[in-house]
Amino acid sequence: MKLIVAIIKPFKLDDVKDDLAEAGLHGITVSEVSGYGRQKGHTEVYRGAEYQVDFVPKVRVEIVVSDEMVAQASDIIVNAARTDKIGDGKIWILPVEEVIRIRTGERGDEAL
Amino acid sequence: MKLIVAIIKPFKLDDVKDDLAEAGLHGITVSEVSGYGRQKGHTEVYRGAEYQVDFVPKVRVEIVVSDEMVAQASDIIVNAARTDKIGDGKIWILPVEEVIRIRTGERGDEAL
Amino acid sequence: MKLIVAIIKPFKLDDVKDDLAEAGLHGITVSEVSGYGRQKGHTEVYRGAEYQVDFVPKVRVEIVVSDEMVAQASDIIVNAARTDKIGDGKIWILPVEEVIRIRTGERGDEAL
Amino acid sequence: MHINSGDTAWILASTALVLLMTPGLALFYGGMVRAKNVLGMMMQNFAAIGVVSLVWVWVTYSLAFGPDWGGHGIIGTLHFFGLNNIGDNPPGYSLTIPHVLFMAFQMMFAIITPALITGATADRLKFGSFILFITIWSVIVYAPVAHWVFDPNGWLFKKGAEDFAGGTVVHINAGVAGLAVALVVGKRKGWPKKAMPPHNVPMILLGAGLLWFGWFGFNAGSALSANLLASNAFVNTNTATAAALLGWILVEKLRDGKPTTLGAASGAIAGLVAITPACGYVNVAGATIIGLAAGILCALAVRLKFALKIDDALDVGGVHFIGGVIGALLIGFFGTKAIGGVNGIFHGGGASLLGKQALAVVVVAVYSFVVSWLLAMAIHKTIGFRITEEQEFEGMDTSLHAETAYEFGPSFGAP
Amino acid sequence: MHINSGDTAWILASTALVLLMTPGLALFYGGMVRAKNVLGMMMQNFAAIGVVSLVWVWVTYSLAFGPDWGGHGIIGTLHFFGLNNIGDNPPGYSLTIPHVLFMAFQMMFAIITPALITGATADRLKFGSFILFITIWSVIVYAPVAHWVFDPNGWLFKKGAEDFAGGTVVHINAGVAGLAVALVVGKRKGWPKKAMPPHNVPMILLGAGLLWFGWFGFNAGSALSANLLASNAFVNTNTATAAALLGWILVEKLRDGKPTTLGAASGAIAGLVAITPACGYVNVAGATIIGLAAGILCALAVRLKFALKIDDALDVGGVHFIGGVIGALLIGFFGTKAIGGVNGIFHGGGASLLGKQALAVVVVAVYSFVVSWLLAMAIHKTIGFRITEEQEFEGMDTSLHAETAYEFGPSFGAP
Amino acid sequence: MHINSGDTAWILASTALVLLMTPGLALFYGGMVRAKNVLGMMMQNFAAIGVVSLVWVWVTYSLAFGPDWGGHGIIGTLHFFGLNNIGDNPPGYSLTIPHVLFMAFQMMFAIITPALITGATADRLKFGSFILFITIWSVIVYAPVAHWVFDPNGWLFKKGAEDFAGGTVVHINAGVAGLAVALVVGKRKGWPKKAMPPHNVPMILLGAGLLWFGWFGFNAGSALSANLLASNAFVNTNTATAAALLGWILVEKLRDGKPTTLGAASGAIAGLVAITPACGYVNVAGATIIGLAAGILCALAVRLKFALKIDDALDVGGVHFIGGVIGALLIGFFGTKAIGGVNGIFHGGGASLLGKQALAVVVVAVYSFVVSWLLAMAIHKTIGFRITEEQEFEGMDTSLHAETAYEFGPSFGAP
Ligand SMILES: Nc1ncnc2c1ncn2[C@@H]1O[C@H](COP(=O)(O)OP(=O)(O)O)[C@@H](O)[C@H]1O
Ligand SMILES: Nc1ncnc2c1ncn2[C@@H]1O[C@H](COP(=O)(O)OP(=O)(O)O)[C@@H](O)[C@H]1O
Ligand SMILES: Nc1ncnc2c1ncn2[C@@H]1O[C@H](COP(=O)(O)OP(=O)(O)O)[C@@H](O)[C@H]1O
Repeated sequence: MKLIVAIIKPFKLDDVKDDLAEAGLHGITVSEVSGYGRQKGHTEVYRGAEYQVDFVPKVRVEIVVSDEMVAQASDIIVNAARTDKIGDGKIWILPVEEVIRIRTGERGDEAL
Repeated sequence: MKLIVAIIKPFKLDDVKDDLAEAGLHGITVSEVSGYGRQKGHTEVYRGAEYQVDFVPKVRVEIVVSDEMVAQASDIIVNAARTDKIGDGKIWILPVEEVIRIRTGERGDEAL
Repeated sequence: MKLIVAIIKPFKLDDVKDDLAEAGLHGITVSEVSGYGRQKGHTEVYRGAEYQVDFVPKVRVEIVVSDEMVAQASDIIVNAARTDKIGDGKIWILPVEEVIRIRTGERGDEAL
Repeated sequence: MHINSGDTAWILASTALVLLMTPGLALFYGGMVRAKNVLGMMMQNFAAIGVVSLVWVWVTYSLAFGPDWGGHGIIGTLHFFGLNNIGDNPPGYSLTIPHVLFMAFQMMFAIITPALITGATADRLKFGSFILFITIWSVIVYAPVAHWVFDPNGWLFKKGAEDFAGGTVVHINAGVAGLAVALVVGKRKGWPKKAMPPHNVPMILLGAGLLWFGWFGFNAGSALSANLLASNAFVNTNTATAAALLGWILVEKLRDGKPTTLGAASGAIAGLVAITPACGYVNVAGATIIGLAAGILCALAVRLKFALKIDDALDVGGVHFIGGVIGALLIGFFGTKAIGGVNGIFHGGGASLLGKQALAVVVVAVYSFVVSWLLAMAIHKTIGFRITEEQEFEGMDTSLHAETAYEFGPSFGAP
Repeated sequence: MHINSGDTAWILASTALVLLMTPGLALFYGGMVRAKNVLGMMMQNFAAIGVVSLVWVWVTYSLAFGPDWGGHGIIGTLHFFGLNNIGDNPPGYSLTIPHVLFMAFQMMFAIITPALITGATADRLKFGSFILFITIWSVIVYAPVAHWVFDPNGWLFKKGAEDFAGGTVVHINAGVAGLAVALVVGKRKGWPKKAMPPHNVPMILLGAGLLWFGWFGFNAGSALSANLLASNAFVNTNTATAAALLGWILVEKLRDGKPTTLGAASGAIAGLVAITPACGYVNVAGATIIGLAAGILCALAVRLKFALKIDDALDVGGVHFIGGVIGALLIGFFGTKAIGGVNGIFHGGGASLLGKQALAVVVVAVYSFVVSWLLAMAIHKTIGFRITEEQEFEGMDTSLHAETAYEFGPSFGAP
Repeated sequence: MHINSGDTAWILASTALVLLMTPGLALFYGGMVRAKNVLGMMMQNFAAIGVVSLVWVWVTYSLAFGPDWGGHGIIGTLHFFGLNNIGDNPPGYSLTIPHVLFMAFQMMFAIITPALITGATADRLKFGSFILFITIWSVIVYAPVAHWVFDPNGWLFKKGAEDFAGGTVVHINAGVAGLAVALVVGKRKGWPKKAMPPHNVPMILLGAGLLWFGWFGFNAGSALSANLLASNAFVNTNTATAAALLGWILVEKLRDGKPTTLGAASGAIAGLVAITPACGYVNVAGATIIGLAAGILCALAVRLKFALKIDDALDVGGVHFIGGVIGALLIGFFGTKAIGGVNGIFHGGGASLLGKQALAVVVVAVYSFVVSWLLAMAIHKTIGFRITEEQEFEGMDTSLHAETAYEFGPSFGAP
């Protein structure tokens, strides 16, 4: 099994989620993150004092998939999240040693 | 060393934390996440316009443990977080190559 | 490639980010987390009812780097984030199997 | 009836001020519950304005202030039903403001009283049942109690019990009713073991600020004219509130080590409550002591619920019942003819006033508790008064009202 | 002119109350948009206070209430330019308050009217263009309409159309202007497919509470004295608001399954809107029915925008236009001489009043729509009225105002 | 003393309005600090209401407005100690409202003045020391300054210095005191290098809205009756505020590229400050220019602190001191007998008024600065005035008050 982590633009989350679900991947975990990269942040000014906000709001999607599904899942994410503008984000894939479903104690692919 | 990531119901966090501490695991890192899975979200209605919120608030617990503790730690989490209702969450376990305690620069099991 | 995850004190984020950027590492992903460890939390009192908050606000920094950069990057983080007080945080390093830049579909070190 | 434009101006303003208190209360209470229940709490308060406004103009005003039914001082007749005959003065009053404005001013008291109850029962009432409860409660509890105490033909009024602006009618009444309903519906899951801290303390402070502001209408408006009495009531109100604020945080400093902002806000409310019945009867020394007493004693009293095992979630008992009792009884000591009313013990008036005050306190507390408990029980046993465990876990906002209070993050759906 | 201090006291207070409504509106609207646009929304409202205050004292007050120009009842002259000659009474009024206070009271109406428009066009207006729009709009739309309806020499006033506190001048006027501008600037990206839920519902409720409170100044202040009429207007205002609140959540309960707090707040506003023109002309039964009608019908009307494909973001059309029309027309049925004005159909007055009301509704709606549309179009085609797509995605707060509304997390920069 | 009910009605309302300003200020300031310090900030403001209310009714009112001690115009006697002899008129005033109400109205000024100081010293004061500071400061700074300027027997009053509603007494006084204390306690860790942006801008705007609303009581209430003068003060207040709002955001647009909502709010406050001393002495043209000047100059002045290296955290110096000076001095130019007071330079009155104004500005600024600095230093060197570095890093809310302002997430402890 693998853990796919995708950093995407927040408004792309619905598309990513729906496309994954269509492919039978019904479980994901999402968190709000701030990204720093090529995409510029913005400037804020309070009573004439400027300051630079380098971080851009992003969404972090985590999905554990079986080995067979890794390629398909990451393709789906890339396609759904792409806007072709800087800041579309990254995906990274990590090896997973075990997965457990808390409710049942099932392990491995069963637990997904 | 391994990284155990557990997605649990928020109100189970205290139990998980206390049970881990009892077993001598005193360090965890927690974040608020949104989960999408079998557990249904809810419907919101604003001025007659309905919309579906598919995500459910969850808590993500991260804990780095030595190889010997992995089994015990994950059992503790499963037991503490289980409510036997859909949405109890998942655990996944990842291999860790190195751990460093920032304050001292200690590495490996020392750093935990 | 490796994924470096660093749990640091929030006010050290700017230093970490700047020092990493100086070393040519321009992409990071940051989230707000709560940490539980040796550092004490605080007590809150509402209408005479005390309760203990065990969690301390921390920032979680994720950075994917090429294998060659791992040592340097983690050193940079340790140096920038250290205050020599309890609670400075941890770093853990995970193996990464693949990285993809969503915008271009580039993979591997190219995608960083 | 000769209308005085200055008096009318002040009571128009006061009536608006008292109306604002209920949204203020919604913020005060809403900030104290957890984020998942804030809308459920605020909704009960806003709905109370809706329901009681209509019930009052159509029915309960007449029951409370209509010509006495049978001369027993128990209840009014329906003479003013639907604001009929509103050209007549309310019996016993010689108003210098339009009768319909007096009706409106009193309406605002009738609104906030059941709204206060919602603090005791936070996080667990079914919305429809709550609506039903306050509708009936307004008729069978609020209206008679208001008649007894506020109406010159009411039996407690005639006995000589003093209540300038609603210590018994509003605060003791709401306080014990809150306890009664809390007893009927039971504790929240997890209480008292699990922490249920306020989700938004600045919102609490905003609510407290609006309540303090509006309370000047409540108390100084109860003079029903813009004169020296109103001015004294105003000053007493502010003085007692200030003293109570300091008294509460002093207790915290000594007992818990740190003064809290919730404590400051709570102290202010306790002071406002305690001075409510007394503000037109005492001088500034009396107000200072009543305030201090309320601040200190209510700060101690709010912990009783843990001993009594009553989940009075937001301390309606500890603040409104106890505060109301303090104010009502201390009139018996500090009342002075020099301001208004009759002399209490410390001004040479003897204990007779104190006796009347105690009578009013006991009668109102017992009546309100018993009838509120019976009514709540009747609802609980029939249509149910409490949400399901699942709804309680999920929170009232999404489960009862299909809404989420806050969405600060990036909007997921839309770009 | 004999100044009455009581009347003056009430109108001073009322003027302050109506001023508060615009910050209240900023909160009401601000809570409804997404977190990235809340400051953009609030800024438009605060800036409207700034701009219209100056335009009004210097120019538009005179156009609206100055001596009629040529006797056609179309527009006033510049006699009161810059508050010149403010020692004279405004023609046709026999005031018991200082003329300059009357001017100030009316100013607050002139401020909130363009502020209301911002709800329809939320999330997408260029700030500078908005400022330009409301400046000109105040002169060429608000001033003449106010003259026609509110000034005793205005042609609609002389025809006998009744508008106690601004149903046509404020609500219908703002409602159709909002629709016109929304049509010109077009839909928000993603609307209506993507959800754009409110980001802060307690803020909406706070705004609604302040609006309700301030509206007593708006409506009861429109009596221009502290008397029975003001008191009746006060009671009608509260009664209709309460009824509308309940009406709206009843629709929600039946249609959507659950009553919402946004619905309660929206219902209250709908009731306040509908009773605005009527509050000095109807009795409490009339107020109850007008309120109920407004609550129910506006709850239904807000969904029309989806059918009409107009992105009236915060339902200015559905609440202010529809609510204003309901109130203006129902005067024709419920108007009663016993309170003020002339009798409507249900009080034996025949249909003539209804005809006048309908005339005023149509004239104001058409005039305001056409001129607002032309003005918006002129701006849109020249300097542009809409922010760029990039700014819209990023949000108005950072892109237009270099600010972020909230920063609840640990401060990243500083220790 | 003949009590006028209309005047009394307006001053009752005004007193309530001015009380509301301090919670409004708590929101205005509270929104500007970081999330970890918001309760610490609000607590100082609420506690100020508590402390000063008691000190005022018992002691400082008499020092400020009691019969002059020795006829030097320096300080009052304790004749009105504990509201004794409050049946007498305050010397030199011929009131048409109850004396006790005049006392209450003035109290609200005495409350907000030390509360204003908290902006300069945000994020770093020890709570107990703050309480001690404002208690003593009320006696040795506020009371004498109020006596000099507001009391007809005060020496600056007798010299002919004009201050309608507290430009010197409240704003210059608080502004320089804030600077003095900020100098004593030193900069916040990280200032000015690290960004310390506001944590809740909508809260700032809400605070500004409440301040604007309450300020009508402050300024128009200072007429002490409901008449033409109050009405003119009202209109001038609104006009200057509007002009200052626009002036400030104009500076931002030109200098920084974008107008901000914090700028709009700050401009409004600057305008309110500047018109405070002048509102009863100038006409609408004067008010417009005073407002514009205040908006523009204060927008520029707030950056001086970086050059001067004084961590005046929320710009009490830049807004209240500078704004107060602008208003006080411009009376010397725009004062006109037609509204009230005497003619200034532009109305043919010559420079003599300007000289008196300048004298009052300098005297108050110097006295307040020196005494505030000495008092702050005395506290700093004895019990300490500043929290520890650890508390500063952690934030005042948890470290001083054992509370967290917000908890929006899922409740961890309870289900
Ligand atoms: N090396 C990295 N490690 C972790 N996160 C990264 C890394 N590089 C980029 N990111 C994340 O991806 C987001 C997008 O990256 P950015 O460089 O802005 O644009 P692009 O994805 O188009 O190359 C960043 O905001 C950050 O959250
Ligand atoms: N494949 C997955 N990858 C990542 N997170 C998952 C995955 N499946 C489930 N989750 C997380 O686990 C939570 C619980 O899953 P759910 O399917 O609702 O119930 P259960 O755990 O009882 O099977 C989800 O809300 C989601 O956060
Ligand atoms: N075993 C662990 N697994 C995951 N996170 C940990 C672990 N131990 C510590 N942490 C994180 O590191 C933070 C700092 O740890 P702590 O024990 O307080 O101090 P120190 O880093 O100085 O040893 C914690 O708040 C927590 O977020």
